[in-house]
Amino acid sequence: MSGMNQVTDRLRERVRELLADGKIHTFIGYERAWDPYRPIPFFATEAGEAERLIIDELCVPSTPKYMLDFFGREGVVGLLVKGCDSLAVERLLRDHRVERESMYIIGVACTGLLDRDKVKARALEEGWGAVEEVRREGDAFVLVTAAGEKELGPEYLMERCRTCEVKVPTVYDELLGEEVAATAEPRDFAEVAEIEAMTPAERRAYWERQFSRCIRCFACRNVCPACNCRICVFEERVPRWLGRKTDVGEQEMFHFTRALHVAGRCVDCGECDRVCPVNIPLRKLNRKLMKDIGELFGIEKPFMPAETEPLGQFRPDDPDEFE
Amino acid sequence: MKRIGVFVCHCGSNIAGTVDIERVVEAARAMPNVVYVEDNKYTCSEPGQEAIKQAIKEHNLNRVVVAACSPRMHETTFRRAVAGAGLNPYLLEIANIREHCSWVHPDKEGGTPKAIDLVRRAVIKVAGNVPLDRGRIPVTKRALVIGGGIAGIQAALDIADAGHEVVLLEREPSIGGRMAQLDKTFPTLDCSACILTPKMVEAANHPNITLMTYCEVEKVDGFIGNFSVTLRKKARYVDMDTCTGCGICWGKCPGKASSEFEVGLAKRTAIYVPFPQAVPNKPVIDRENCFFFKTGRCKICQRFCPTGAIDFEQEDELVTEEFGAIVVATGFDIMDKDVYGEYGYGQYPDVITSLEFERLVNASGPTEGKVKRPSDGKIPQRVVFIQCVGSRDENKGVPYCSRICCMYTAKHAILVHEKIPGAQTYIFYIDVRAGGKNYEEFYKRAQSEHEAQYIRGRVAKIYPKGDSLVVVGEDTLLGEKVEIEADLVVLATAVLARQDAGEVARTLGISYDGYGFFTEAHAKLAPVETNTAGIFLAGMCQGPKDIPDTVAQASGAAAKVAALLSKEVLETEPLVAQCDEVKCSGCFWCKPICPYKAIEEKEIEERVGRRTVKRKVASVNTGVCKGCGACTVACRTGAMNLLGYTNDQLLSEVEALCL
Amino acid sequence: MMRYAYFPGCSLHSTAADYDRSARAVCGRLGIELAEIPDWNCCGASSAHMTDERLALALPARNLAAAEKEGLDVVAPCAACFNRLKITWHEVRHGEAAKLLADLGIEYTGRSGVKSLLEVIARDYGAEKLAGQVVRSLEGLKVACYYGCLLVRPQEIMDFDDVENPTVMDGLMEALGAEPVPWSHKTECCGASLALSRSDLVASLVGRILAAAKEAGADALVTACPLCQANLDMRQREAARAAGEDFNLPVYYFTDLVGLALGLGPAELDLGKKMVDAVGPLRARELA
Amino acid sequence: MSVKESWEPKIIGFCCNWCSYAGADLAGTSRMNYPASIRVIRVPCSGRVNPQFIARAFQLGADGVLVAGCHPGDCHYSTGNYFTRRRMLLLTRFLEYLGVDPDRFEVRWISGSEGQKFADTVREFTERVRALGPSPKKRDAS
Amino acid sequence: MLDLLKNILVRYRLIFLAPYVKGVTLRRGEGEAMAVLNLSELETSRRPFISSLLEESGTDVTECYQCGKCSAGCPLSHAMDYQPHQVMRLCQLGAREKVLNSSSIWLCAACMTCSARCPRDLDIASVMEALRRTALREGRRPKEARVSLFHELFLSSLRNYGRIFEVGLMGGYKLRSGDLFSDLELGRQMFMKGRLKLFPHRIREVGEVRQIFERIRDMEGNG
Repeated sequence: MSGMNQVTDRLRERVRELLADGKIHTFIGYERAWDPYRPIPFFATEAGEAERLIIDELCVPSTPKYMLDFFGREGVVGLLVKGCDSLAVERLLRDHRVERESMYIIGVACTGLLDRDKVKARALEEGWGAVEEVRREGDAFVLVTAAGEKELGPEYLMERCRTCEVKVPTVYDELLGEEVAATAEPRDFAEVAEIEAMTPAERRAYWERQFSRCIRCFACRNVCPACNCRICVFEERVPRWLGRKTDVGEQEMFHFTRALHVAGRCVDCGECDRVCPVNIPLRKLNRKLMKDIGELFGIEKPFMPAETEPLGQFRPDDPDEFE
Repeated sequence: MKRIGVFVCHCGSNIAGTVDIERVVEAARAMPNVVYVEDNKYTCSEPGQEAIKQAIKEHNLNRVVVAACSPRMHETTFRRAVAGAGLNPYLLEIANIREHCSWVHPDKEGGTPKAIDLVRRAVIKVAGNVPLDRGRIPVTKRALVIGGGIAGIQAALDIADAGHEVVLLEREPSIGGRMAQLDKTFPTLDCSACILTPKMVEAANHPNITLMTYCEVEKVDGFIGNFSVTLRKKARYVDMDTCTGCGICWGKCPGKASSEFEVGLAKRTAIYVPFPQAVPNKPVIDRENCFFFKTGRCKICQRFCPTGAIDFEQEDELVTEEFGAIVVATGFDIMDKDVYGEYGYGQYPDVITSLEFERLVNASGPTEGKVKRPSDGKIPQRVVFIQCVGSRDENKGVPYCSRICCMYTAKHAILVHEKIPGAQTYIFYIDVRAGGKNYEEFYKRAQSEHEAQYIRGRVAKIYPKGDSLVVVGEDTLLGEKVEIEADLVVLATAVLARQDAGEVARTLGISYDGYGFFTEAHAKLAPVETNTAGIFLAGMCQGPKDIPDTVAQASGAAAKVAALLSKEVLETEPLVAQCDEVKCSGCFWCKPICPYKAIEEKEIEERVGRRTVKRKVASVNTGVCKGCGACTVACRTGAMNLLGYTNDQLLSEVEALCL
Repeated sequence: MMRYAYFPGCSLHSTAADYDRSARAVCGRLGIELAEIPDWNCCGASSAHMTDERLALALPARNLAAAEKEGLDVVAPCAACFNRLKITWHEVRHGEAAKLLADLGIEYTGRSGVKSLLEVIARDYGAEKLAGQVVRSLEGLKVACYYGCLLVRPQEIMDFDDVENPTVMDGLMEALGAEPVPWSHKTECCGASLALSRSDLVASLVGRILAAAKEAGADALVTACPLCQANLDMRQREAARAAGEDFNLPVYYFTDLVGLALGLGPAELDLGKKMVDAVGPLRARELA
Repeated sequence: MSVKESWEPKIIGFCCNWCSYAGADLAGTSRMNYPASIRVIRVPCSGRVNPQFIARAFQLGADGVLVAGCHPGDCHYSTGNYFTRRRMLLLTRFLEYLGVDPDRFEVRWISGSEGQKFADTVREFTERVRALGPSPKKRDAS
Repeated sequence: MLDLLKNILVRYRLIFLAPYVKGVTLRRGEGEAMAVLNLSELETSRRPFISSLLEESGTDVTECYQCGKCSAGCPLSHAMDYQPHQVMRLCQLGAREKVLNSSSIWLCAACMTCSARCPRDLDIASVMEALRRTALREGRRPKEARVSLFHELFLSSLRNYGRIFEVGLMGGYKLRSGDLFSDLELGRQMFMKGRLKLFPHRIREVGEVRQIFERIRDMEGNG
């Protein structure tokens, strides 16, 4: 396995061309910014800027949702898309929030991203200084840092990447890097089962502990590709879906509502989990619903955007446990 | 500024007996926006209603709550009362403190607080009520009937008699359908043609009916009251106006093909009328078998046609017409006998289907009504009938019962016995289903007077022996295998939905079941409606049924259409879904959930910065929406809302009750 | 060069040795190599099948395992064996048999498939190709092709041919120049499994089939199963007695007629072992 | 005084207009007694019941929530309750997952002729809820 | 017809019944038909019986609607005491005794014609199979002793030699069944034609075959 950085040059070259011949007016990728361990989205608008683009296992944030900001703008936006991102793209397409024609997608085969917090922690601890390059050698990651080459084992892989089944994007105009077979650990729902095993009281206590931390910063909503409404219900005074005061009850209501709004549409990208500043295990909410949808309605890959969402259809012989 | 009046009803002692009215009244006074409260013995009574009108005027109330019996009882009554006082009738809410309270909670202590809660719920809700008006959509006073069989003809006649214009569409060259192929009809044994042809002629001559034969539906747009339908007039190559139907052409035509009407038991010419009593009695040319179209030479018909009606240049023609309602009466198909290997895969000429038999006994049929068997024209002395061939057969056919076979097989047995002296009939059956007026009696006649030998059991095999067929079956009542050496075997093959039922349904936007039969809106309460408002069903296309039932259903559909077309405009139910276009993101997840296809995609323009951009939003066709509210739950944004039951109202009701 | 693991089955080593002969002879001519499964055992036939499900799977499996080691598909001339073997294959591939075999320590994964000799010759080798090899056309010989139960049923497992009116053998016979008559009893059961224990019943079944064949104007019957052949051939006299009409219809194995057409002689095909004279009629037609 | 002593369970019921609400009416016209715990909100179809209404009720301290609609297949709007069924299958599990005691949430198919069933449902449901005690939210509140 | 009755009487060794029984009732054998079938008594055993059949044959007998196509197509139904559809009926009613003691389950030639033609797509043949096995498991004396005897001998021959020694099998069968003289002529002819092999062939690894028998017996032992 070779890392994504392999394709950096090709990527820059292509973006330069695309911008130069005006095929696209903007390209959304990543650049290494003030925190080299946390590359940020970069919007290249001129051929010259292509040089600033990078792609490696530290380029985590999902970018397709930025497409919404280009609503109504003519011309095509270029997009760098990893496997997980491609599902986000499909989500937006199924929800009719973007048009395929308005995107030029450069896909990149990905073998799993690094847990940036873990890496950063280690780097600080051992004083690695800035990181210039990330390579992949076999199962290991090699970081070229100010303090020389550092090797990191697979334990630094992001949790969500371990079970990833879409290492190659499902939608793209051109694909960089050799396709990698999706060798995923089986997608079990261990973390969900854990909670299911608790007593009602324990569960209640558990979630209250989590929700009480919520500061309603809406980061989860903002990053979520399935949260793509033009006007979010949480921005409204009428109807009062949610009370204004910030107590556990309202926080719970907030997360309950969000979970159900994305139920059957969540692509399990795990971004909500990643961006939550108070570390609420939001993915456990979505994955619970995902698990049940799969089991109840016999949907094999509930995280894959489908033609009709599972709650927008039915079978007369659906399970019926209600008397 | 909301000014709510609350009217608490004693309903004699029905409510007052177990609910402390005093306390309810007191509590009501304290509720938000309530400016007036009174209680009456009987609010629904004349004085009671008067009191409401009075109060509205005196205290200029703009919202009313009646705490009384179930809204399913008197909602309309009180709406009328409120309207009577010049208030919009939808500014009323009812608190059901009788059925849901006083009658079920005998103790005042339990009942009274609940009654108060229920009143509060209504008060809070009514505050959110807004004036609603019934939408009005114009009605095109024309009906389209698709299918010119007995169902279509009957429906067309009834609608026409009600004084509305009807277009009767038939894809074959003549109307008449299956019934025209039948000989006699059970249980009266009167001849099918004798009762059908008059109706065919009547339909043709009716001033309100336009016959369009050899036509098919291409496309259907619009909705109830306002359908616009594109029709394909297939090229007949015969000019309908100049042709007199003299018949010379088909007398001369050298082209031959097997006759659809005679189910392949006879030949017809390439230019032909399907059958002698055809309506219209004017021919068409079938391209496949016409020498001219095949070889470029011939044109004999044209040469001999006295009126020069033959026109080889003719082409299909598309016309679009407007209709207010549509009746679908596209009929059925018959299952092929070739499915059954054990019955010879249709290789044995003397194993025929019931429909073929109808033609064999029919006086105008290929044998002039003499029952001669296909192989050698011999008059069969021993005829075996097998029921449920394909019906009730999950292995090779369909699981359902075809409903007509028991009766027509009895009929066939009687006919054989009447036409062939000394002939013996055997009938293999599983159950004889004779549920119908005079049906059981008819069955009995077949058994006793006409000596039909009924054998309960299925046939496992038919094989030839000499010039007869050995039928091997089981007599389950005896528990013994039986064999019959038959001269003719008649298979009652299953009734099937039309092969192209699926396409037709998709074109019309109606639903159909696993077998291809069109589904009615409600099995019991809306048997002739479809889920698409303005489209109705008649006859076999909705499921197997006999002629009496078909005609009854056709008249039922016609009555529905007549009622619809008798209106100048349709008043639509105001409690319908409504889309807030600003909020709507256009994801359209609401669309698949709507059972009435009432949600359409609408393009709107919108300013973004300096530019105006187009985007799609959901829009509810209030003519079609029935107000179930399913779409509102599919809408995360809350852009979809249900008038009268808005998200805001329901949420505040919850709050009111949880206080 | 076509190569198969050959499972003759018990009958072909005793009462139906003639079938074994003609089968081998024909395959030899056509260049179909038959590698007899080493130390094969009886498939259990209807007796195992009727009394013990597990036995009915385990016994055939032992043979299939042997063939799989060789990496060959199995061909069985006997319809009964074919049926048992194919069902075992199916249960391993699509059913739960795999576990049973594992418990019994039989290593068979279902990689090696199962075919009847009729399939191999009529389909794999091909009737057309065969037609090209014919040196002695069987023209004028009217045959009723009898398939019996086990070749075709259960259809979803055997998926061999139409269950009410199979035509593989008919096609093959046409290729040889013979005239297959359309008839009604192609797949009616002859009751072979009761041949010994209830011969009285079997006679009547055989009678019906023979009568139907005669009715259809056949000069002979053709089978692809030693049990059917034995039954129709040996019980013919009894059947005639019961039916009160004389049939004398020779009952051939399809390989016999293929062999003849390929120019093999009655001796090479061991035609002399039939109960109803099988050589005479051929001589009369100058086919032998 | 503490909530506990004076406490009577309060159950919010969502009833579809065509079946369950009619069923409740029938219970009334046939004078069947059942606990006064239930407060019914009338909706056109069980398909109109947004899970957020239910969550809201719990959040505001309802001791139990009942959703009642036509039997699957009998929906007045032909398919509405099929969607409800899917939604509710998911919701029951999700609420339980969030720590709401499953005995506090009920979904029932009650036809217009099943007055007895409505009464029985309320009776049994109330007893189950009573056994659980007041909604935890209420306890927090006091 | 009467002759046929006589034959059957003889075959079933039921002569002693002749005076009492007439026509069809006789076919029920052993006078069972005399007693009225009390359905209420069968209720307890019904469900377990039906589900055990479902378990073993994958076929739900309750789906049968008694059209009789199985019996009509069955090559041997005429010789059975209960016709195939009647066997299904007995199963539906849970009449274990009658059905497990019937001759039908032994006369079934497993030709599968019934299953191929059943309009309810039921696998009647496999129900018959399940019934046979149940009967054997319960150690019942099969009504068609000869048929089961044949199977028994067949399998023991298989067990001994790994293949079938037909002459031995036939001989053994004739001795044990007491049906000595039928087919003698046929046997002679076969011998003349060289269609009989007089000496058995034992396969090399006959041990393996026996092992299969042993192991399976053990399995049956512990379910």
